[in-house]
Amino acid sequence: MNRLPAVILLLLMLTAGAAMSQSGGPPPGDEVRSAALEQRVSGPMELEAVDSPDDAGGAVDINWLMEAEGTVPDSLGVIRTGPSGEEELLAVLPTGTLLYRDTTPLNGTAYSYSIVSYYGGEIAGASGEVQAVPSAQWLYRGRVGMMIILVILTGIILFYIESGKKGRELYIREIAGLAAVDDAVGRATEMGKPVLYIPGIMDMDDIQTIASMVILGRVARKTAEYGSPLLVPTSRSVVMSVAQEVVKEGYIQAGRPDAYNKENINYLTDDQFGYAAGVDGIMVREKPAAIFLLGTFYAESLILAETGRSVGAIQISGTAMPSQIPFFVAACDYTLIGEELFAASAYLSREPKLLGSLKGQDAAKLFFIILIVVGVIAATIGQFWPPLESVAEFLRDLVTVN
Amino acid sequence: MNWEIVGIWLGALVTLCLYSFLYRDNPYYKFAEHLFVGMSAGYWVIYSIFNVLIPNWWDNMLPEGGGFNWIWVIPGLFALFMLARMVPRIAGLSRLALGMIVGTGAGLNMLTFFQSNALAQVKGTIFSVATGGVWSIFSSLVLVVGVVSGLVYFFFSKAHTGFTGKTANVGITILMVAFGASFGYTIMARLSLLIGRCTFLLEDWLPTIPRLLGIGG
Amino acid sequence: MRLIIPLAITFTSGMIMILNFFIPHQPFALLGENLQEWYMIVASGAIFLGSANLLHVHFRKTRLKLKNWKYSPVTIVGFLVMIVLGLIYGVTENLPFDYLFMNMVAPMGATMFSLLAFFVASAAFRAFRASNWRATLLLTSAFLVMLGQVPIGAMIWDKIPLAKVWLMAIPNTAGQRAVMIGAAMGVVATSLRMIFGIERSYLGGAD
Amino acid sequence: MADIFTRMGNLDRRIIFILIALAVIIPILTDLIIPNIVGAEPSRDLFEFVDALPPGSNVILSFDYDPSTMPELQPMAEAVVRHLFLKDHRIIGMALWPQGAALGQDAMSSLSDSLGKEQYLDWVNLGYKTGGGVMIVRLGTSMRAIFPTDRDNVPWSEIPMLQGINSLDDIQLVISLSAGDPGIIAWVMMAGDRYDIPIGGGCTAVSAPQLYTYLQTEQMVGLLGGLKGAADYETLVGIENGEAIRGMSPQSVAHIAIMLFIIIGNIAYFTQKRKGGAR
Repeated sequence: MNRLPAVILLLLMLTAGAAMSQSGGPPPGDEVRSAALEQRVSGPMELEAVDSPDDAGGAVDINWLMEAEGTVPDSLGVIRTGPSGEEELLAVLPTGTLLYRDTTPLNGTAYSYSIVSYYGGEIAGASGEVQAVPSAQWLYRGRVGMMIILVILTGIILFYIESGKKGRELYIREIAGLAAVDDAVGRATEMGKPVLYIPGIMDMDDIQTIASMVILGRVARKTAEYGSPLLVPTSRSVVMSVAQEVVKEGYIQAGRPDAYNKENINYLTDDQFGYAAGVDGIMVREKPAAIFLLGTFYAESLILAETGRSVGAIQISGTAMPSQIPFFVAACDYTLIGEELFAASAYLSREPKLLGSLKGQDAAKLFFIILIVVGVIAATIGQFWPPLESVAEFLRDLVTVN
Repeated sequence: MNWEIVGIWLGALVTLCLYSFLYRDNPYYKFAEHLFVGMSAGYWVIYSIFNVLIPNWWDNMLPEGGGFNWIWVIPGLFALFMLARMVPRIAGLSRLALGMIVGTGAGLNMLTFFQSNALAQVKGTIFSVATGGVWSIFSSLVLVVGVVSGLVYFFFSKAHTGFTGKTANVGITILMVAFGASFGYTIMARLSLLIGRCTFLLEDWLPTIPRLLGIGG
Repeated sequence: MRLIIPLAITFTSGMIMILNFFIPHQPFALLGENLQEWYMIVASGAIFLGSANLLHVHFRKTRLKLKNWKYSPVTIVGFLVMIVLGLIYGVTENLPFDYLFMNMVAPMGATMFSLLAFFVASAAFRAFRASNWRATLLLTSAFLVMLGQVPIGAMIWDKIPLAKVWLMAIPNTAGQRAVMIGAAMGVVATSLRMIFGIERSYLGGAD
Repeated sequence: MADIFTRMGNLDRRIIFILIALAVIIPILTDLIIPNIVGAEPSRDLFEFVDALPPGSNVILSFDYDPSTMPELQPMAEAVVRHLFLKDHRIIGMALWPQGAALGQDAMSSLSDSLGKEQYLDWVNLGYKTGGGVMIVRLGTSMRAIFPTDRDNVPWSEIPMLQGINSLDDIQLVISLSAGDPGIIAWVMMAGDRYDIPIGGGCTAVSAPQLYTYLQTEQMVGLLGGLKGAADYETLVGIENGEAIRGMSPQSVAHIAIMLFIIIGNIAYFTQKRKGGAR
């Protein structure tokens, strides 16, 4: 019988050792240990488990809080009980974790979850059990508002495109930068110098590049008519191959397929500043009389525009990158600001369906203007008369995307 | 051979060659420019192979554990279609790949622009203008009027005359103030790039010259 | 007629991306994920097209002894050196490929980038002249912000930094928002024209 | 006389380039220090708010950045920590960015030694926690539940300065040094708007314009924007040749040079126009 104290001592040492190997930090000192023995270990509480929202199923989100009083446990365990009643330890988490996502359950099956806290290698506390059934959803909740607005605006734009096709007379306002395209190409011809066209530095998946390619087609037709060479250095392989097609087509339409020179449309490098260095070189050596900078531009915008300026070219630029527009405005003769870049194809071609699309865009902007004005009025008056605040809140929710 | 110092010298020489462009085009710039275009083009090819084609395509098609995921033949095939442009007889195949790139890009772009450029900005503009003092109310009004009139400036299908014209004029005014402010603000970031290069030349490269000449240890 | 298949592919992939954004359910989740990765692969694979063009242009220049042909071998050698070293050593840090990138390509990029410090100055000098009222506004707001960025502004009047903050917070935000919302409408309309095949000139002429 | 201006109006841009290069190189070579002057700006607002807090206030300092933005944000961190220590406030450091915790540790421990402050009495580093905004909301109910231990795994209950602190309600100010998301915006929306805790911060020059709107709506008490903001705080705290102040010198000289060019350009423009009008 007198061996009992020794056994207890041995057990204590073992558990302490296990605790030391489990906790990531420095081992707790003796005073901590004895304090812990007296004090209760804080456990997990307020456990919640819900089906992960907005997914294809197969996931459950679990979150909990820790009791503020008591000693901090060494680690936490997530325990799941499946339909068979079998308990599984899903994960051991460091203390302080308050979230866990189980990504292994089957859709439509009920599981119960609980969190246990470990201290000294033993389970020191456990939360209650909560149940959840994972499932797949058909709609992102936070995106419904966006979907509604997008469907409405798509409808409006497609409607105007259709009505444009039916031959309704459509007006388009003057866009200075585009009115100058003819002059710029003409001037290059008079001076016997080439036209340089820079389609930005992004790939064909970028809508600004696509818009730029459409404009390139128009510019190519003009240069073919006037008979000046058209240089198109690109920063992307796909853009190069599209530019070749588009320019060739422009020359065919102008009845000058013989004048098309594939060698003038080439690839430099995917590198942003390598491309800028190469284009700068082309500018100072070929001395183009007209330069088009249309597409997506980042910091290289001003490197290109200032060099173009220094060789005395007429420059027409355009981009939807808000941060680069100021530099184009300062360094170029004409700048297509933001949406004007996308209006260019309609302006240059006067094709009814494209003009119709522009009218649709205008209607969409009017929609947003009304949304803003109503929202601001509602929010302002809502400060003094609460019912209107809920209108503002509704509008904000409508345009919130999660 | 001290590779670190060689590296500093390589960097410094190409830096000086490129800066010589500020004076005028010259053989040094031509050399550095051609080198830059060639090396960076090579870099991006290797980058594409090691960071996209191998992990995202090859490893998916032939996973480590063995086997063959036939579905990943499709993107490989499309990539080949794109390269078919090099052979005039089958160049038309590249349109299939182009269709995929443009379609995916259009779908993605449309959503992201609509979400973060349109809706998020509209949301930020729906607020009460009657908070704070007189100055705060004035500022809020300028913000709302600025956004709305700026949008009116972008109306294409309506002549900019009468009320529309006046509003559009307010819009372009705000835009000009905005562009000026943004220009003036960005100068600092641009200067710090130059300061960075100058520090490299003055503090990393210059001190290596006496060391190479055997002065000062 | 030959455009029908490419246009069908454009429509399908565009719609998959859109539906995937709104519908978390299968098969859209899987399709959307795969498509994004596929399109990255196709776009990356296309880089060989550009490389072939780059080599072709410079070999041709050298062969025909066109203007400045003497520099073309520099491009060719630079390109091949990076390719060969990359294939032999991979992209691991401190090996030759990475060494050349860190000590040559990266400094050249940083140097080109830093040219902007000079160009903002020359552009400001030339463009910021009070020639009409719009230019005057551009000039004034740029000048005020620049003053507010450095100590000299507060030295002249201690409210000048506040003017900078106001210009950046109010007119700048308003202007940026107008441009962004407008541009987004342009993007949406252009994307729709692409997806529905209304705009197809980018595919070139093939009837 | 007018002829000089005409010629100046068409100044060869290479002269501009040379002057800009000199404006940058000379301050670097001579270690020139241009005295910084702080006007009525958001950086002064933040300084004054901290200055006016009663000594012994609990201030959360959130290090929401990583090494890539250190040139702008680390000088801010050092200046702010120094100020908080000098005013005998208690600093509760934490990070919404994984690498921020170590950067904060550097700033706090080095200054703590030189100013005679003690870890766990005057400052503590709770470390990094995931979750961003969601995590901040939970700090509103219980800080201890989120941070059972500090960065070195010392339990909350054994850190003297934390006794008596339960939730955000016991915090007098939050300062977030933020390089992006999550950062200042999360603190403003979750701690500022929900629990009415005063929020101040520091950010990179690039993201400052977006955050300036929070100053207009008084959702923030002050903001340090970019290198200038860092230099301002150094000046206000009295660090005479701080890193940011030194970094600002070439900036100031070059800005002044560019502004002079603009002025010369306009004088030239108007003299030319007058001459043209007389003809």
